[in-house]
Amino acid sequence: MPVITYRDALNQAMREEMQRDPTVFLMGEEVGVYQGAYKVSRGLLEEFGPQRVVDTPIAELGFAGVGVGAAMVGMRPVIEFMTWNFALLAIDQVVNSAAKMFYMSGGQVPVPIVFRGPGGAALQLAAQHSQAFESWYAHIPGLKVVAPATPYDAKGLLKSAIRDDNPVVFLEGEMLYNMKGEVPEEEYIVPLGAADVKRPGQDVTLVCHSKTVTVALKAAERLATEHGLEAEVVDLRTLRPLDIPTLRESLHRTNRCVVVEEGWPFCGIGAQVVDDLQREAFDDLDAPILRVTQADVPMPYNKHLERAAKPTPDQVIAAVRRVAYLD
Amino acid sequence: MPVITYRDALNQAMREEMQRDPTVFLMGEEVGVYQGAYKVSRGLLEEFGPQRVVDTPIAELGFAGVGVGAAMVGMRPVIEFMTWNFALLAIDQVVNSAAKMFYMSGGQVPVPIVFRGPGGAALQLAAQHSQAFESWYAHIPGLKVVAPATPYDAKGLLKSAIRDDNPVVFLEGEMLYNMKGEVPEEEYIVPLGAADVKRPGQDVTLVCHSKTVTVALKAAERLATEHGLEAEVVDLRTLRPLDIPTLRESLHRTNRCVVVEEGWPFCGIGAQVVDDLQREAFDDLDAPILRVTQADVPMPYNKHLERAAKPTPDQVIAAVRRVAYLD
Amino acid sequence: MTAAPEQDQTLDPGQRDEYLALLRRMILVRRFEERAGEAYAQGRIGGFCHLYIGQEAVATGSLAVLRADDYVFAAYREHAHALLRGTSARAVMAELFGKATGCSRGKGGSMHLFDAANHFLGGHGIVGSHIPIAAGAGFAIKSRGTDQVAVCYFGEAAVNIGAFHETLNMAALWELPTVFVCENNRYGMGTALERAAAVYDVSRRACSYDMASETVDGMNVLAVRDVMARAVQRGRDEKLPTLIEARTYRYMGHSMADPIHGHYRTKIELEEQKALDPIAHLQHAMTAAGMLAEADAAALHADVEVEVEDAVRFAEESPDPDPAELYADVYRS
Amino acid sequence: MTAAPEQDQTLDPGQRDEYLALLRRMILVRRFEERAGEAYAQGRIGGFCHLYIGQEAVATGSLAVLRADDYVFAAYREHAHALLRGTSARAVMAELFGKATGCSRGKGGSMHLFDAANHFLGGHGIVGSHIPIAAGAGFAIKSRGTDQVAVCYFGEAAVNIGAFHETLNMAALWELPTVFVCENNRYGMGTALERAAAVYDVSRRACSYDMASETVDGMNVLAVRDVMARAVQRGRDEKLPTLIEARTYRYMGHSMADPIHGHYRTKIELEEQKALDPIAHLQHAMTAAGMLAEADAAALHADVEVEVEDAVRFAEESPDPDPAELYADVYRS
Ligand SMILES: Cc1ncc(C[n+]2csc(CCOP(=O)(O)OP(=O)(O)O)c2C)c(N)n1
Ligand SMILES: Cc1ncc(C[n+]2csc(CCOP(=O)(O)OP(=O)(O)O)c2C)c(N)n1
Ligand SMILES: [Mg+2]
Ligand SMILES: [Mg+2]
Repeated sequence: MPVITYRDALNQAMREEMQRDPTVFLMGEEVGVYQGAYKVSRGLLEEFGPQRVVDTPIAELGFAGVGVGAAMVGMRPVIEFMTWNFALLAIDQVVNSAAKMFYMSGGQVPVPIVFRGPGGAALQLAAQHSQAFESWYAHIPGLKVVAPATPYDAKGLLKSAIRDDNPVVFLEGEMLYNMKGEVPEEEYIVPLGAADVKRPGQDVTLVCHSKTVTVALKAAERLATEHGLEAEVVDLRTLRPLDIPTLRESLHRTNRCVVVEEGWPFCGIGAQVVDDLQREAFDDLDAPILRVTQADVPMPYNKHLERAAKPTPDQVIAAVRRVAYLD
Repeated sequence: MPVITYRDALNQAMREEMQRDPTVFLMGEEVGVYQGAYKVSRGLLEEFGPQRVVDTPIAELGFAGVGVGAAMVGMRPVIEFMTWNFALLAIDQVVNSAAKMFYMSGGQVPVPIVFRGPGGAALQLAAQHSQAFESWYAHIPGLKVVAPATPYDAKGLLKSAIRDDNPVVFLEGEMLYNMKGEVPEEEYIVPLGAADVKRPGQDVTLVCHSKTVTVALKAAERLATEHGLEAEVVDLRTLRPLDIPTLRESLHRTNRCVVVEEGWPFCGIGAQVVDDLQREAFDDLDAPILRVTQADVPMPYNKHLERAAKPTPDQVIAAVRRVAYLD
Repeated sequence: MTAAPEQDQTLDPGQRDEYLALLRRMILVRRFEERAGEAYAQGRIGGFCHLYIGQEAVATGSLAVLRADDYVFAAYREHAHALLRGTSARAVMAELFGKATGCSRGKGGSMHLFDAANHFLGGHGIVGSHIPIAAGAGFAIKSRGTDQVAVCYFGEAAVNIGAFHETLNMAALWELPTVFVCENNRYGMGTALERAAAVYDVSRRACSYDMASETVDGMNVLAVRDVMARAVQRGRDEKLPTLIEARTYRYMGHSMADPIHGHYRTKIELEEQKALDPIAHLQHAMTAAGMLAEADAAALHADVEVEVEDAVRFAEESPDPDPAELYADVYRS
Repeated sequence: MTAAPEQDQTLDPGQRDEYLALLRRMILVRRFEERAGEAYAQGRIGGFCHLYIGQEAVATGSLAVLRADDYVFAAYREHAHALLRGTSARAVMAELFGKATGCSRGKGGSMHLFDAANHFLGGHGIVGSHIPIAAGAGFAIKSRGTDQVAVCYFGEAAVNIGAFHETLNMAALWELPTVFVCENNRYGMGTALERAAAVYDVSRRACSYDMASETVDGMNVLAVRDVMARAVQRGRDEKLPTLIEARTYRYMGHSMADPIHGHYRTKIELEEQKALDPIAHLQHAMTAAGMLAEADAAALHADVEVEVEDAVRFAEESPDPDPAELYADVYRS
């Protein structure tokens, strides 16, 4: 099976969907002539031309709204935010327009649109450029929220997102763009709403998504070799709708859980996972569910401070040892 | 003690702080000539003049930014959003500028600003005008988040917010503006960060804030008279920082908890309360913590559907009976 | 700063039927809004309800020149636009009543009227938010290469918000067949335009985008129609956008919850503007030109009365949405 | 569409010291940036790093006319503005290195330089976000009744975003003593202004706000200084805002991570613009006018070299912030 990067997997997904469906187009800053700020759209302008690969002015609110309007009349826009930090300027269109239109029109006007781009911290980009907004979007009924961790999932989920009739917030990891993985040549999709067990185990459930899947997998390796604990790593993949059955099933076997996420702790994705699991699996829990998150601070620039702010395998291991009552 | 409305309590807080400190000013849509869309600023233009009670164009992003800039050079702006729904347009300034400036300037540039206005659903205002964004703002380090439930708290907390050196998101309840309550004539403040037990009880802890305090209190009355259960009603008042000690202390006595909030369930305030309490008070919990929230849908216009979407005393009672294993 | 009252156009006898149609439509809108106001006062309509009384010439004149396949977007003061686009008075009134038979099935209400079959796409409550959305329809039209246009109605207060600026730049840059119709009724809630904008002339804002623009007497339905015809042609033929500023006036408060005059405008100003009533204006002109007999006028009003009363009855008698509707339409599956 | 190269101003012998100071400052900025670029390539500076090489005349000429009590706001390409405002090369370089001795104590980095004592208030990374913020400082100045001005620097790509529009309207409406300096270097990352804006002339955008505006050759430090002097005077005396468009060019890629030329601009264009180098321009003019001996010029460069090398050494040798700093400064107590 070919091994390609997460970036190229996303590129393939867009290319294939644009070939398949003439109503799909890509719009955003630098997606065309510049080949994408992170080169995710490389070659698409050349293949599909400027009416389908559209460079915009710096006007996040405006071009997100243009996407919503195009979707309302039957197109399938893919709106790229250069990063999700800038999407704060457009969030009114995502929340007040895209997420609500189908409902408030009484089911008349679907908005099949994908908002995508990199989220979370990269390296030393400091406070305004290092934010993970997963829990914000997942809070909103009417949106679907996806955050893939591997090239395979990135491609399959983006294809599903583009075909979905609802607005989908598609959060990519800037630090994942160079990650390599196997991606089949044949067409495939990964359905929205299904978590994936990335590593089986029976001692503790590690819940994670996007960049923290790697963190959890690294922790799981060391837990196995250094601590004699087999962690099951569940990659949520889709944050809304959340795949509770898969989590419950895992917890039923492990009775212990740690949630790892890149965002801030307060009202983060992990808080919701905890809420769901303590309610749905109260009697399965042998210990409180612990969480590993970004430090509850704006991201600092200095690289040592930044490293200390991000979730690490060490922190995951420490949390696992606590829920296993080893410390 | 005088009995006044929540609206007038807020008005008094602003008037007193503007009298006390010449750097305080109020800015927003219709705050001056029109006396406030909800009349919270009634009379202030006449008393303080147009340089301190400033009517703005419809430009939420712009005037929020003007407030941030004025705060950076030593003023204490109070920025009124006509409703928090419209603040989505300004959220970049709240999150990327106000919340981060002190940190990213290495502690040089504080931003003493209050963003205030009504949030949550009123009556039949439908999807775009009926949203409670508490958990979004509370997610952000650098912000403080306040949501008072009574005239007394509204006045005391707003005065604290205006004197605070940090950006404060102050969420008022549109449906609370006409609520009456005792407010002393003497100067007082209510500190940020302290929850308040609005009703003592030993059988179950009801956690709530803003409009749902009334819901919880009504439920508590009926629980006492109809079900023989004494509920303790804890009003969070400040959502960030959250007063965990008060909650723990209550749960330690009641061993059961229901969280009631106006917002959507996914990653709501209640999810964070659950996360904190199951971690900090795991052994005190005799049952899972349940939550009562708005239905997980955009708010419909029809009044019966709307009523069904909002948290009610009936739902709280049902949840309490479940955590008490009565049903 | 008042709407420049234009010279009465001399009426063309050959267009009598069209005049009559325009007159009837304006009367329908007026009467519909009056009855909506009554129903609101009786508590049968809830939430915010923004009436269009006084501004009828703008939507009536401009929508008259559109085709069925064009797309129309409006803000929250949009009962008229829905009606004039072809949604029945029944379906609009039922929506205001929150009924299952409403054009948004009772879920949208006054601010969120939708009628996809008529290409009437809202009903938007966040000021300015539908301006880029309309340009998005223009973008889709251009992509498909058809000769439709997208039309966006908004108030003058929306001109100061970022979305207006971002959109007009893109629409001009990309040459999108979109007509931006600013209904300048002089106030955004209680704020006069001159207290919110450094430049009073909305149409002058087109200078920042090299966009065609025109100012028109929004109390004169024929003038509006003619300006709109040019803008639509520019969209269809040249694929270019236009900014139209229609100077008009609202006779009611901002919404049913707001005072008609008071702190922000005087009763005298209101009365002056009422003298320019767009309906009376056309009716008198037609009468003067011998195109409308007294009896015809009376019949017109009576006819509209029947239509509106029927709509109210229909709305009253219609059922509320099924309770299960609460959870329907959040996602399309 | 190139920066209109203006006639060389005839130099005034009485201003030699001032010319010399301007020249030295531009050389300092240039050399500082070159060294920052090297340090970035060596991995000693991280994150995004946007160099100012080519644009020196704009910040140098305009900041020269400010007073210490004026307020200055810039975007993320702001090393020069901090330096010219009086922050030491040491404190700026140490910030780029993320050190505790940096002007933002290592927490801001290249994009978030702050020096409150110098009234240099960032260092903002969201395009356009500091435009209303600067107007807020203007608002505060007006409230207090002092004769300061607030100055905001931003790129030409920021002109298309909503915040620019909302702010310019308010600044003009409220008459805020604010100078908006658009550094038109023709590209926002890889997008040429003419591919992003319906109107190329940034200064023409002032038409929508009835604001004073001027276009100036941003490669000519004296021209910039003179235009800025007028704008500042307008702010101080008349309490009115100004929009200045300085036509300039960046010689490097958008950030250190981006190519210098390629898909979006040609090498030829770059070379043409390098012929207009603002530093060479002034230096040659002074030499030609007999105001600068060869030896003086060499001494100037050597002097700057010492200052910049000292800054690099200082930055290298400075300590990282204490680990406890991670949790400091989230809230002020
Ligand atoms: C972004 C936003 N800010 C504020 C409001 C509240 N609001 C609703 S209508 C309105 C006035 C709009 O005036 P205008 O655009 O002139 O339209 P008109 O009501 O006169 O038709 C305001 C401030 C809103 N809905 N959206
Ligand atoms: C709102 C927002 N959108 C996108 C970006 C990403 N971005 C950073 S700089 C830049 C180009 C800005 O160009 P210009 O304003 O001309 O300034 P210059 O870099 O040329 O100095 C872009 C798109 C951002 N930082 N903020
Ligand atoms: Mg208006
Ligand atoms: Mg530029």
